[in-house]
Amino acid sequence: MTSPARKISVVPDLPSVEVSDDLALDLYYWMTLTRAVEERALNLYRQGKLPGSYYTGRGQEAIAVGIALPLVRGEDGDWLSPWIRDLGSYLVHGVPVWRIFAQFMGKAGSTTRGKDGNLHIGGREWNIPCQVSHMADMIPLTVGAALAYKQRGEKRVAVTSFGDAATSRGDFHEGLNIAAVLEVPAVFVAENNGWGYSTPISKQTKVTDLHRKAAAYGIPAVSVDGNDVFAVYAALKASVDAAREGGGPQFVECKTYRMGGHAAHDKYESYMPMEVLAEWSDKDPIKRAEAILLEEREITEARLESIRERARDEVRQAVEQAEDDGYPDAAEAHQGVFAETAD
Amino acid sequence: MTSPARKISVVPDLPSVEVSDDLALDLYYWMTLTRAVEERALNLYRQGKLPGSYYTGRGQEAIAVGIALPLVRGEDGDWLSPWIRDLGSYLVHGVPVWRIFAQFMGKAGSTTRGKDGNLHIGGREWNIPCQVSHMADMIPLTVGAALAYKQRGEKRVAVTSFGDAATSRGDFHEGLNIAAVLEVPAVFVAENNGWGYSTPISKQTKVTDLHRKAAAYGIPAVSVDGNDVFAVYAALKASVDAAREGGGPQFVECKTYRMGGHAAHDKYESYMPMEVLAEWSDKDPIKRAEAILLEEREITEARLESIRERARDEVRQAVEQAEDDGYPDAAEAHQGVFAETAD
Amino acid sequence: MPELTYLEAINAALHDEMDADPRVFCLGEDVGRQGGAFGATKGIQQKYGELRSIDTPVAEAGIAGVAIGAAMAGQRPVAEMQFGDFVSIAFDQIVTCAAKMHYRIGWAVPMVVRCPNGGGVGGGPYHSENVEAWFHHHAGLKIVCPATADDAYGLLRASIQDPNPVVFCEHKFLYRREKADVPTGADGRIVPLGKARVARTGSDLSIITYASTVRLSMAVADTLEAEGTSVEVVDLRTLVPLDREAVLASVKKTGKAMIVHEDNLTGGFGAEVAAIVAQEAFEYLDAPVTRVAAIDTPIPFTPVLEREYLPTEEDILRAARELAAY
Amino acid sequence: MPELTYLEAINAALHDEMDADPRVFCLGEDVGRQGGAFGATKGIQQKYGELRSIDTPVAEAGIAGVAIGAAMAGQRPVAEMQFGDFVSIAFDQIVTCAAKMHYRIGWAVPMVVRCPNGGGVGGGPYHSENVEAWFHHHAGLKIVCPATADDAYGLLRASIQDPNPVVFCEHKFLYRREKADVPTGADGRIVPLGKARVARTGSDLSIITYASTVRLSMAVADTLEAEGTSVEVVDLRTLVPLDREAVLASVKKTGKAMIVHEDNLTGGFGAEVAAIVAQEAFEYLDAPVTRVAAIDTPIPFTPVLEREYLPTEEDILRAARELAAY
Ligand SMILES: Cc1ncc(C[n+]2csc(CCOP(=O)(O)OP(=O)(O)O)c2C)c(N)n1
Ligand SMILES: Cc1ncc(C[n+]2csc(CCOP(=O)(O)OP(=O)(O)O)c2C)c(N)n1
Ligand SMILES: [Mg+2]
Ligand SMILES: [Mg+2]
Repeated sequence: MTSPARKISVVPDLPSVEVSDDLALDLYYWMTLTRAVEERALNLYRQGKLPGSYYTGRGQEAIAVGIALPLVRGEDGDWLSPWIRDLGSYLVHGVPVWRIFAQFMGKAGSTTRGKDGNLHIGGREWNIPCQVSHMADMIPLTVGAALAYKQRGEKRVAVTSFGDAATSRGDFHEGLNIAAVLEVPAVFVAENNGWGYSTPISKQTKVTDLHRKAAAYGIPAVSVDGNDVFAVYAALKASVDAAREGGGPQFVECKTYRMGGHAAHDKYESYMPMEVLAEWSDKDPIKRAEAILLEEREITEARLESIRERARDEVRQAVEQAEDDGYPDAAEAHQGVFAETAD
Repeated sequence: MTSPARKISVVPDLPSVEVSDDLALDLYYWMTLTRAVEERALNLYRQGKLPGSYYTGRGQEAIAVGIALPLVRGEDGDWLSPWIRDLGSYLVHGVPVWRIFAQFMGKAGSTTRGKDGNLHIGGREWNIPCQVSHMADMIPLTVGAALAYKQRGEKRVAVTSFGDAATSRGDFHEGLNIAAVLEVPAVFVAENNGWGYSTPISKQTKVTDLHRKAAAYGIPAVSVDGNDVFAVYAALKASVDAAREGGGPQFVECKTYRMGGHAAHDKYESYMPMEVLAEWSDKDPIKRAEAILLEEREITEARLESIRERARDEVRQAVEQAEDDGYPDAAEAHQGVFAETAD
Repeated sequence: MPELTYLEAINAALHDEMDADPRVFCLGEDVGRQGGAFGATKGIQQKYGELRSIDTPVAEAGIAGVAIGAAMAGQRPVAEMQFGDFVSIAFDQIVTCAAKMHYRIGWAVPMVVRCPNGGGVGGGPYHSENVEAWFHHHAGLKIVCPATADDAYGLLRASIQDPNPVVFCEHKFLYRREKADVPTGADGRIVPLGKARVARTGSDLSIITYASTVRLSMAVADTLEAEGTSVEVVDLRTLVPLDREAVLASVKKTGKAMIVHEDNLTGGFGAEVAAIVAQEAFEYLDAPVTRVAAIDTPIPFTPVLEREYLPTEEDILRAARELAAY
Repeated sequence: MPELTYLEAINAALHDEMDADPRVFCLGEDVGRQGGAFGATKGIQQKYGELRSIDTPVAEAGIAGVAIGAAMAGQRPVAEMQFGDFVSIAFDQIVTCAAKMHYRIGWAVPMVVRCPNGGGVGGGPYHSENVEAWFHHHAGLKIVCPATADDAYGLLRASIQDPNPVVFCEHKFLYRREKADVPTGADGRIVPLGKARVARTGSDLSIITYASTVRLSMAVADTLEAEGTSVEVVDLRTLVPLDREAVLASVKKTGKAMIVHEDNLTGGFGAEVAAIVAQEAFEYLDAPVTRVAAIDTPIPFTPVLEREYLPTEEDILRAARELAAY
């Protein structure tokens, strides 16, 4: 049924990686699910059903999914600390869809029991620490997790992703430098989408090829087309493998474009060039994957449609479950400042 | 009397710089004075006459002096924020010798009126901000001063120096990145002496050629022999000129070696390799300058001795004046938390 | 004279200071073309150009440090934190460099760090922090917390003119909710730092408060008035310098002190006010010194939890009734 | 049982915890071969190797962040700040990541940040800071301030065993001045967090204090005893969690409360204690709640100024006499 695995070689520096048709369809499924969740959530937000702000990673699904699929899931698996554009990473790494809707809605079933919102999703069961708003803060934490694995001799890796603007922060620098010196199994993924809120990358840094920044730490780095899910997957797989096998920290830059506002309320039309947006729209990662699956892999349209259908179903059920879920009790606000036990 | 100026070209990237015999002797004088002050202060410290800790820059005088001499002095001159190894920078940039001893002694004539110690020297009259202990914190401040000059269209530069270990700090990163993006006239001088306290540079960073770090910001960088005062001077002169003329921030790495403990109380013999120390002792910047002056420039030994004598005299007088100075009144502790006026 | 919101008053104060003094400039993330996340710096880049309205990289420590250096070099920077919460990243620069420079060498650091502060806007734990207590302990920093549109304007102008580093805590909840006829430009009124405002005179008990809880306290005073209790409301306006005289005068008059703020209870600024009252007005006190504040947790996101977290009008009313009845 | 200094007790506690739990490790600048700037981690790298005794780059935010991540991944990091002052750089990581993680997702962050704290050692403004008030306001952090060698040992062990982030403020002035026969190893005594110690019982007034001012307060109590005044000295040991019961019990007994700490007065932890006392023990108070603390300035360097800055035995004595006579 599936054709033989294909070797994907994104960059000469990395070994090539096999992507079977099953895996290719998996990548497609997760991207499709990610977009379906986000589209539905955006509707809910517009209906006033989601408190707080709403961020989407539309157009960056290849990165979100490609980062997470090479990783081992579960509490004893790999640490994954995704950026706010990476809903797909949370999904792939194990967070149930309905809990993500519950999170957006601030319901009791939220991974934070309503205490935090939007993509601040996490839980020990998935080995996803809950990101903080402060950009780049999660980088040193990820280095610390990788250190723990190295100290205990476990073959686990710790992965984190962040936007281009986060590379301006001191914690990016301190984290990467320490990771390099301690030679820990950490993988850093920079999502270069050209913007940090209303600020273009040219005002963020003079070195807009972010993988070049890794050289300052002696960390091997590659740059890939972030709208090509196979390329992202292959780069991550190779980097994660290298880190897992004792190769020390790795850096992957994914080049892409922010396909809209910083958040749903952002009037990006006033500052983003529409023609560039249109160009990137043609590079949509899901459309591109579809073309490859249909044309190069000779997967049938019917099969793709069944995958899309599955994703839509899951979203429907998840939204229902989240809507049925209650809000936390007010008493919850007082709980959990301190841990009773660490285990 | 003096032979014609010589062109010094340290690195192909920078224009060559003229160093007349007068200037060469000036460099020698300031290095000699720096060492004389430090030797005397170390004695005073050992006699228990200096409270707090005592740091020396022995062996790094070429850097301290070479940084400062290309700069314009005075309140309306160039901003200079030196590192604790750079006593010579303070001297060259205008701080009277006796006030430095008063500072070490915690006397009223200290540039901080006894409120801060050791190399935390500063004052508006010299355009020297008072450094803080927190390594790399002065880097963003220096960028801010450079920004002010640029905003007002003044042809002034802001210069700061720091040790190799300071490059691990987030403020190094944030400061350099902002300087590059804003294209301000700032010059960063990294003094690579191989150690940060007891930690060798190999445990500080994987990229021990510090000038390579500047590439991550798009800042032009050179690396020079930090024990060759002519090379340091030339590199700084060229960099400062470039910054002053609108070339944006510049980075200079000076390679040297820490010729002893982190501070006077540090038992460095337990961790520093004695044979390396001995090697570097042969590269002593003052001895090297002497050899060049005598052999290449054909300056007489008598002339050098008169310079050394002048330095010794100044130190003698300065110590006397500082010893005669009183301690601040206890009431001074309560003064100055807030400014009444900014001017 | 147009009615301005608290946020528009801030924008007007920035314009007026930029206009009056060429040394004043704004810097921060997205402050330029965008005018900031909230629009506080709207129109400034358009009017004063990119050199006086700088879109910086995302680097709060760097932003603060650059502001300090520029201030020392003779400029008057107004640095914006996109949200006050992120000033945690600039904490070191502010307490280490800005706060201690003048004490050490008598070199002034005239700068303002604007911190959009506070909860009640569904921002969750990282977009709702009240940051004044991160700094009020630290000698060398002024802390300003306006409660009204007038004060937002007048205190910001005073902060920019002040020769010291000022942490300016502007409350996001008030941005569009507080409004007043605020004279600007040549008619603009500077509100001096260090002077509290008796927002309402009363004789039975004193509520000492600032920022977002001033309006709640005023509402409570209305309610209690109807019940026959006369409440004095003192709006501190600036925490540092603190108008001790105003606080003590009020408490000595009423004999009952209640301190109210939105920030967490423990170690909040209210503790300091309570301590001062308990030491210096002890003989005048007819009742325990009472504090009403947020609970001691991070600020939860979902509305039902955020409401539980924040001190509400009902919380203040209940405590005030108890105190009045004591 | 050997007599140990406060510093040796810290070293012993680290050894004993490293020994008892393979998850415990030390990290920080020069903590390895060198054993730290003060020798607190002496012998640990030699005994447990480089992976459990990590010489880090100079990067306090990074050190804290790495410790947080390692803690979440199941280790028990003990991070050393070379001087407590430098924890200002790690402030964001500690309050943003460490303090709020468990509240948000119930994932514990069992780590200790050791901060060599305090003045009296000629360290000047950047090597003398008391950092507890940078953190005590922040929900989610425990704050520990030992005053004796016994407590340094027992509280450090408890801090390492605690499932929460702990800011451990060890006072440099006490490092070699406090000594006791401290049982270690199998005989070692854990001192639970959150329990104050009545260092001396008395009936006329209560001094509530911690860290370096405990010994000064004890000396004052001796002096006053001779004058016929009976002073109770409560050593808080941990500021968070605070042993409110112990504080209130003492004040209710004596009717007079004096809070003493070395840290700056305004917004220091003493303000919180005073506020609690003024609210909860009001009816028992016979006199103003009094605070004695450092003046509100940075910590000056030269001895004559540092002495003026610090609260001295004489300052405490004078205030205690006044309070006793009230
Ligand atoms: C330390 C910090 N400063 C400011 C912000 C506000 N903020 C949220 S996202 C953002 C821009 C992020 O840009 P980038 O890192 O490129 O990610 P992208 O949004 O493009 O995916 C900013 C400034 C923040 N979250 N953290
Ligand atoms: C932020 C910070 N952390 C720690 C210290 C303590 N400390 C003082 S000097 C020093 C090492 C400095 O090494 P380097 O930057 O290479 O300068 P060098 O001493 O070699 O001239 C350390 C760790 C400090 N001053 N600042
Ligand atoms: Mg971006
Ligand atoms: Mg060095």
